[in-house]
Order: sequence, then C-alpha cells, then structure tokens
Amino acid sequence: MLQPVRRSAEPPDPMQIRLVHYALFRDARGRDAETVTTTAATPRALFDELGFGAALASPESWIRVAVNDDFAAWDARLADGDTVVFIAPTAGG
Amino acid sequence: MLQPVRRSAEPPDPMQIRLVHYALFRDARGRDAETVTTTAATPRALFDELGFGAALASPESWIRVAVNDDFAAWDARLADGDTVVFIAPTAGG
Amino acid sequence: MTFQITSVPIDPSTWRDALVQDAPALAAGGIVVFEGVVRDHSAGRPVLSLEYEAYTALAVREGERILAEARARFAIEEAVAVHRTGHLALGETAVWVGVAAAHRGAAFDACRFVIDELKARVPIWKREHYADGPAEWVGVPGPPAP
Amino acid sequence: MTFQITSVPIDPSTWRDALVQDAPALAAGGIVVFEGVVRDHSAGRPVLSLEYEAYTALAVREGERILAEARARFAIEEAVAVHRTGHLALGETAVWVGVAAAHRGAAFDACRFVIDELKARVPIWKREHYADGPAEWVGVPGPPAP
Repeated sequence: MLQPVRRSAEPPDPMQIRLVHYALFRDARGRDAETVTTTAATPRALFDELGFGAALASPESWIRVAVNDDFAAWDARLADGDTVVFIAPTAGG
Repeated sequence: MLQPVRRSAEPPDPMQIRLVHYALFRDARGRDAETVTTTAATPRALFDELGFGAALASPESWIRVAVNDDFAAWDARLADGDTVVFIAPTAGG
Repeated sequence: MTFQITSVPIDPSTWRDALVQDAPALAAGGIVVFEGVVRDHSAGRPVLSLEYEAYTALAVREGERILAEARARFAIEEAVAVHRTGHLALGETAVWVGVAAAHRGAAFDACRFVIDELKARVPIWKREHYADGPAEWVGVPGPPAP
Repeated sequence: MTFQITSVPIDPSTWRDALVQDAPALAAGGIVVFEGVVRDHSAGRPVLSLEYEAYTALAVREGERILAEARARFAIEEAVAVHRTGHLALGETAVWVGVAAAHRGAAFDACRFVIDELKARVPIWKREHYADGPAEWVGVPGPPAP
C-alpha cells in the first residue's frame, strides 16, 4: 500500500524544456531562448523554478502561458521537448 | 373691421419663383429648372399649383422642401425671386 | 475640405492621407473609415450600374453640418466625407467617410453617426440600372403622376 | 491572407484593395476599416517612436481565430487584419483591420469586435521610446525582478 505513495513522491525524470522569451521576460533573462533541464511538472512550477514566482505575485491573474505555440493552463502537464512561453500583458494595436 | 379681412382675402401680387428639379421631380416635369409666375404664398400651395398635390398625398410626411438652398417648412412664406426645390426621398451612400 | 461632392472617382487612399494630414500633429491614434461600394444586387435584383444625383449646394451645406455635429458630439480630431455623383460602375466607391481620434471608440461612434446622418439627411438620389427592367430611383414609394 | 504579422510598412490602400478582391463578386456594399497610427503622446508623455514585438506563431493562430469568430458572429463577407512589428516612426500604421459586408451595421460591429479582441488577446508587445526617459513596455505593471 505504501508503494504507490512512494512512487508518486519520487522525483520525476528530468525533462528538456525549451523556453522562448519575449518583451520584458527576454529583458529579464537576457536572452531570446534557452533550454532548461527541469523536473517542473507544470508551467507554474517552472515559473517558480526560474525565480519569477518570487518576484511576480499571482502571475495567473496577469501573465498567460503558451505551450507548443498555443495557450495553455498554468497547471498543464509539461512533457519532454515542450516549448514554453510566458506572456506578459500585451499591448498590440 | 371688415377691411383687414378683405385685404388678406385679396389675391397677393404674382411672384417669380424659380423651381429647380432633381431626380423623379425632374423626370415628372421634363426639365431641370423653370421659372413660374405664381400667387402661391407657400411651398405647399406651390406644390398643389404644379399639380403634384393631386398625385402625391400627404407630401409633408415624405417630401422635403428647400428654399434658397436650405431646408424650409412647407408653410414658409415665399418671396419674389425665391428658388424652391422639392426633395423626394433620398438614398445617398 | 471636410465634406465634398465629386463627379470624379473617389480614391480612398487619397482621402485617407488627407484625413491623417488634417489631424493635427499626429495626435490621432485611431482612424475609422466607412466606404460604400456599388453592389451587384439590390433587394434581390441584379444591378448593372447606378447613378447618383446631388442637389450640390444643399448637400454640401447639410454634409458640413453633419460633420460639425460629429465633432461637437464625439471626442474626435477630424471627420471628413466625400460623396460621388454621376454614373458608377460596380465596385466603384460611392461614399467615403473618415474619422481620426485619439481613442478608437469615439472614432467608431462618430464614423457611424456620420454615415447614418448622411444617408438620412443629405439630398442625394440614387438611380439603379437593372439587368431585368427599367432604371428606378431608389427609396421612392412611387413616381409622381403629373 | 486573413491575419498577418509583417515587419514591413503597412500600405492601407494595398490592404483595402485586397479586402475588396476577397469579398466575392462585389456583393459587399459596405467596408469599415480601423487603422491604428503611432501617436505622439501616451498617458501625457511625449513619444519619439515605438516598437512592436510579436510571438508570431501564436499571434497568427489567435488572430485567425478572432477573424473566424467575427465571420461566425456577424453577417459579413470578409474580415482581414495585419499587424506591424519592429521599429515604427510617428504616423506609421501599427495595425489595420478591414471588414466587408452587405450592410454597414454588421461591418461596423465586426470591425470593432476584431480590433478589441486583437488588442486583448494577441501576443504582441509594445515598447515606447520617450523624449523624457528610458523606453518602457506598455501595459505592464512592473518589470520582473530576477
């Protein structure tokens, strides 16, 4: 009975996630794109891992996330090889 | 006491009124413009005198009048030398 | 400028550029344009071409009034309009209205106001030439008999 | 066509002509265009120039969705839009939206819907260069600290 609990508590396998940065996230990271090796299972966990979470409170209310070039939920499950973009407030037009 | 009544009942002096015709009024009159000698004191009386009144009932509800290149009331007082245009329903644009 | 009646083809880009020039010092952020183009059908009937006839002196006077009302009523910088007269082929521009404003809501509202008022108030008549019958003045209940 | 991101200057007359071409068989009677032009002020600050940056793949995908929504929601024949990227000088066109419809009410409503949705949803960022201080990304509460 303890085995499933132990298994889910084990750290997941590290994944390669490609991050592409635009606008002020690019300014903050100092680069257009990067590939990170991470165990973050969701965009939210990745956001925190990058250190953004400490600086930007409640990002869900004003920052959007894209996974593989379409909008995604903050708690979407990331997969190895995914491309993630954090989308700061936009101002087109 | 009767004199004022008699005076107003006398026919007014004939006036020269210039009529300019557009669209279906031009089609009906067969000309772009004409000058008429008339005792019609108002556009409404002139409209009837031209024979339009018999054919077109309640013109006030769907035909407008211009006197000297601005919109005017059907019962405006005409003066010698005035230019009158009857404005059928328009359809610009 | 502001309101014009013209017998020559309307070039939308010329009018658009004139509108931008008129908006002082590029303070205008949003431009809304309405353009009426000759259609190939009207109330289900095939239209070959049409002609517009204007009572020019009064049309210009009333058109200028409408543009002045738009400037007074909406937070816009400039409003201009031009209406074509004469014989128009399919696809030609019959009317062009342009509004420049710092914010787009006012530009949309004012542009719609101007075209609605122009259509209702300005003495311009339209005669449609049909493929299936004689030409008719549009919007008239019936021709006068006399 | 429909929605495009472009790094070259937008020529409004080219887009207007393309819209008319797209509206099948000249059945469109009314065209409504919204054009956003670079302003010389923003929130009271003097703007020298600005730059737009797009997440192009997602911007095109979302822009196409918005145009499809407009076609489904309003009685229009065609809706197209283009957004500029890169460095723009004052007076240049940042965004152009054009809608063709048989009746003008639908064209106005759809054009306004498209520009409102584009501004709210499409991942395009604007950085303004001011006469009186450093450039800033517009609409962002504050820069991220890390």
